[in-house]
Amino acid sequence: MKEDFVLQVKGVNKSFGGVKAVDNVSFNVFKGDILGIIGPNGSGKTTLVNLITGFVKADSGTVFAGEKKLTGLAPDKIAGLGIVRTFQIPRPYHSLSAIKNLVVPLYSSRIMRTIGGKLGDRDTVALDILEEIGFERDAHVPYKLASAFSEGYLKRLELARCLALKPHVIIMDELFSGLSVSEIAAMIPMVERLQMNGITIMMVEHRVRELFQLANRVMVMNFGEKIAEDVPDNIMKSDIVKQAYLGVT
Amino acid sequence: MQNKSLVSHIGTRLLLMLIILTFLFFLNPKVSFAQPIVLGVPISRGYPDGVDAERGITLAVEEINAAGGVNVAGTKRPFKLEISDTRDLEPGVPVAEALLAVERLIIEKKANFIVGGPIRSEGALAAMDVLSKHKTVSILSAGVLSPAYHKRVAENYDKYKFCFRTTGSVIPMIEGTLGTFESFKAKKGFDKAYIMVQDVAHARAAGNSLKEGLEKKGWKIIGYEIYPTGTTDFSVGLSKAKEAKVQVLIPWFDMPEVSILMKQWYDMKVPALPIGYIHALQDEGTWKATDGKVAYSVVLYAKAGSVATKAIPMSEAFVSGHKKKYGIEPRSEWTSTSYTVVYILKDAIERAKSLEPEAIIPALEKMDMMGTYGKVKFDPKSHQIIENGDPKETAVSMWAQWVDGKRVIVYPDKIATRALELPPWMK
Amino acid sequence: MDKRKERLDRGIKVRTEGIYAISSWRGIAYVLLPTLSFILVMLTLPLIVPSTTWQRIMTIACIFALLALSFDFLAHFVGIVCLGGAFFTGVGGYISGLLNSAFGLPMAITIPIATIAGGAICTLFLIPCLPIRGIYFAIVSLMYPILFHRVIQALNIFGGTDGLPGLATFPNIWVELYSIIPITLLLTFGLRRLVNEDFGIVLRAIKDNDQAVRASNINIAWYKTKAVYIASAIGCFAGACLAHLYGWVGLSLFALDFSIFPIAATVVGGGGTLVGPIIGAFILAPLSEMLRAFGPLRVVFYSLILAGLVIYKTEGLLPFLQRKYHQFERWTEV
Amino acid sequence: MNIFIFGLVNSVILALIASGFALVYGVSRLANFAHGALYILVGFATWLFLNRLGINYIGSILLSIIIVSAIGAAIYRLLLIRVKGMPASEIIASLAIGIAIMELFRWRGFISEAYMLPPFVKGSVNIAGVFIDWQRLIIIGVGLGMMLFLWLFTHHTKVGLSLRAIAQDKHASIMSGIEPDRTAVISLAMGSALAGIAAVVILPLGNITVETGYMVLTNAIAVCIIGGLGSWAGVFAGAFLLGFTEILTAALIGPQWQMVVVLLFIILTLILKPSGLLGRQKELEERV
Repeated sequence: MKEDFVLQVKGVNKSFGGVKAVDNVSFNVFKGDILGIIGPNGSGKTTLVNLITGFVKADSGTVFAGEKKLTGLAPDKIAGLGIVRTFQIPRPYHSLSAIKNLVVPLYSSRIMRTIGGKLGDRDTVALDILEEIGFERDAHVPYKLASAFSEGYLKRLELARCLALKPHVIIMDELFSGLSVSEIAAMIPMVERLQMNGITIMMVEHRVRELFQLANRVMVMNFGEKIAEDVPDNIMKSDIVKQAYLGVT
Repeated sequence: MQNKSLVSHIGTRLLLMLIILTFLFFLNPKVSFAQPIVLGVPISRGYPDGVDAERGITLAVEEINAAGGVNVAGTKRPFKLEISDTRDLEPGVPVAEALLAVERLIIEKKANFIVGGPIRSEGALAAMDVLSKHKTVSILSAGVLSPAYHKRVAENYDKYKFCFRTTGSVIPMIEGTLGTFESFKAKKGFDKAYIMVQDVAHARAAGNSLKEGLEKKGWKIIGYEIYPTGTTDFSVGLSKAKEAKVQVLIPWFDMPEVSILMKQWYDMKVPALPIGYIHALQDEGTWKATDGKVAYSVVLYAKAGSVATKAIPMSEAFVSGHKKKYGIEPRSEWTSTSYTVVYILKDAIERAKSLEPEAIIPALEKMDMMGTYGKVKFDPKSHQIIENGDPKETAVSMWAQWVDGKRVIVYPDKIATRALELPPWMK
Repeated sequence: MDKRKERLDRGIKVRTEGIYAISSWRGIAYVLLPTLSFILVMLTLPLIVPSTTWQRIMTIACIFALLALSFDFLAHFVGIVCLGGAFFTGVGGYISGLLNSAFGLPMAITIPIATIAGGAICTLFLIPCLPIRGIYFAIVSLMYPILFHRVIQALNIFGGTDGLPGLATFPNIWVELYSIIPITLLLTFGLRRLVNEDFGIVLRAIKDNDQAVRASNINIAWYKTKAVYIASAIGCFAGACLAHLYGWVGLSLFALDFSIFPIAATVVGGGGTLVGPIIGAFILAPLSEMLRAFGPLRVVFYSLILAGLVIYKTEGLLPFLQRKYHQFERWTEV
Repeated sequence: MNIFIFGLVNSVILALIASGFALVYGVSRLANFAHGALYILVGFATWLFLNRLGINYIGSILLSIIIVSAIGAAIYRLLLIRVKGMPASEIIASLAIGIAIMELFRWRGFISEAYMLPPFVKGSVNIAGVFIDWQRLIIIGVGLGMMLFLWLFTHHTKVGLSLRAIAQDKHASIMSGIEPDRTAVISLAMGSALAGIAAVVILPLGNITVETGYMVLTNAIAVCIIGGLGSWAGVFAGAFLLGFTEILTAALIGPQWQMVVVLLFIILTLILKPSGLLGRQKELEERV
């Protein structure tokens, strides 16, 4: 196994009012991986994402990105390191058009720094990213207000917002939920293409079938604890996972 | 069928109302007969002080007009009142509002003189610049006890020579008060006092100089409390005063909540006589409103006149006239001062034989006439009324005690109608 | 027969959208007409009002309009409901007044200093409150002016309750009007431009979803601070102008009216439009003057009219006018 | 002892004043800025019934409380319902209605010291060396009684339970057949009645002025903010903290600093704990 992991989570804990949402979870994410995280509702997956990206402060434990300690950093600083996330329920900037939605990440210091502040027209760059993610360039679509989009487009917009930040790690919080089968089918190649471009991906997902198709490794959580981590094939066979998911003993 | 929704119906009506209001405003008929002299009165009509001043001025104007008006160089001209609401006593309203009212009275209503207010010191001080800009003579007759007013006139006479004031200022008021206390000390042997003042500039200044002055004269000041405007509980201070066996309470307030102080004082039977400037307790209705708990308190009136006294003939005419018109005795001193101010103007105009400031200002500076509160004379340098002496020579203030539901004058001795009394629990 | 109202875009609106606006003179006129007529009316208003008092009322309306503008900007483009109008006018007015009375600096210097420094002071005080949301922020910003008022009163500094009278004033009404009105217009259209620039886009994004902005490597606290600075500088400018209007500074610069009026003007004119609050202020301020003749009843009428406008014209005047301009309505049978 | 007793009285007064405002906000998320106006409305109405129509004291109190709760309900049903859900419009509309009511009284000349209600029991008693009038003791009694009543009402009656349900989870309660508009009307009626009860027990301490209305409104908001909007325990905690802070400042530092300390206290509370002492703000978790 390669030792160059981009994310290293060491024994993080978080409880909300006495309930352990995340209980002593440790794992590593390797460069170029697609790590899937599954688990029943309320098993602490989203909290884990929030802990890594700094939206929730951990009670104890640390998260490292390479040599850099992420724990204690503000969300915007973590995003500035190239570790970006999508939100489970996409809430775009609904008073702005799709294209202006992307101007926001393009205005971030990470992008201004890497491109030296001279981005040319941000709208053009935004249009490129939108096209890449499946918005019809020549149609009116990119100019429509974000509030007018369907769920499928919103998820894509959410992904586009991440891509605009030129990330090297994307953490996807239930990207496929709420989408139709055909919409998911259209999204899968996009995720694969991201991986090919060298972006490390962490996917929190309920759609186990699609996830197993994509992921190199899968981690299973239940009641805030990590109960298994392995390649997809082994996970599918594992009893402990069946028990957690289906209640089969 | 073009039926409109209720919403747009009401919207149209609202618009109509606005238009009508606008028209009402712009089309105010300009009637001109016998060229009246316009008195602009910027006051806070929603407050007792403003109402008091309005009553005094209205009464005097009606009396003068009924008698034929003012003799301006041979022609008899009536007074015309233009009263404008300044809301300057309302805490949440900017003073710019009052200044706008003053300016509008001068420009649109063509007021020849401004009398009455603005009542709040802050507003009156700011209005001085407006008055000097428009060269309009003004005589303040309600509120504004800040010494800053006449200080500004004295410092910059040419600019502010248009501003006169009859309400008084804290400094002579304090001198008068010290005299009063000395007299009470001599009569009753009091020497321990407790000062309670409202948190406004004039009251605080009064409190400080009273404290200094009384201590110099051998009084012991046991406590000194400053209460924010609108306080409704005075029990802490009162108990302190009671424990320290104070003989005189010196309240200095102009807010209505002060009646609570009197009620608490009565209920706690604090063995100290309240003597001070308690503006809200001047009103005749106070007795009933406090269930008689205001009894024995001695209240300062910045100017005499609201209670009739034989020593000043005009006060008797004024009190009976007021009673006839409004059914009650005059409430605060501002009714008395505002009543007199119209007569002052009449006198000045008749002597100046003109309405021009150049003629009126010297006439006012040489003023020498009996008002409801003694002789009216202005200091020619500061345009401040001269007070604290013989009522036959200067203006005087008045100390009235509440006895059996009536106000009786207990000091100064020259106009007093009865001797000071003590509550039963102090004997 | 049931009927319903149908709203349709005017043909010319559809034809002049986007690039097509410059394809015909008529199209250009249609697009520019509202803006140009607004500017024209604002500039000629001082000439057509009946007297100098009414000109003065125009200036005061302008000052209130600036406060409303700053409120609308923060509330509808950054998502901060700030009732600090009184705080801004107070700080701006006192800085300008103190500089003028203590050092004798002329107005042309004190007003800019008050704008820049006052904005900074207000922002410094508001920074700790920035994480607070919604109505709570509103209430803190409402508390500051009362606090300053009380502190000045209790310490008896800066002239105490008497205030500082006798400051420099504008040389005449025309200078006053034609410096304040153009600046108001400039700020209005400047802000309208700003909220469509990339910087403004970020602010609007913060309003829509601050968490997503944080996830996009943008420090929202810093952007909010900048926005608050812009708004408070505008407010302080208004306060400084007010101080020199009558040459006087006093505690009533912290009066509650300066905080409440902007919301009223915004609600009446239409929030989120920037021009709407200006129109609202130019309706409400003269209205209050017209009703003065009613004495104490004036406040009653004023509040009732205000309540009526708010309740029955919920969307605000500008959106209503915009709708009427761009669309026509007709009854159709269902 | 002095400080304790008057602090207690002051706190109970604040709690009484704030409870109506808190009830309305808690149930219908409507900041009723006409609260102060309803408060003085009861004061003046009682005075009018008592002195002009010659109805006896208890009768006039009951009558005016009934009238004011009807007015409160009507304000919501006829006017505020149109702007429900738009906080800025709600605040401006209710404030404007409130000001209209208050200034109407000012216009009708209700501005002298003559307007005051007689205390229920005259005289005062000596408790541990402190003279305290009966009225203040009655206030403490009524305040505690009202807390108890409200608790019983909201926990053990059908209407009370539906009010609480709406306050906790609007959507779930709509689905279980509770109508939000009807409960909002009830809450406004009750909130106004609470303001009325507060008015009739507190007003005999002083006189009825129009300014009282403004003061009551600001005090009610201050208490609710400190305690946390929409939390019952918070209202009482806030009232007691604020009440004792006021009295302590007056006694130890000086009355002119009272307001300054109270304001600083409110601002600090909000900066340190934005949702108030006992208010619940949605965890970030739920919003992400």
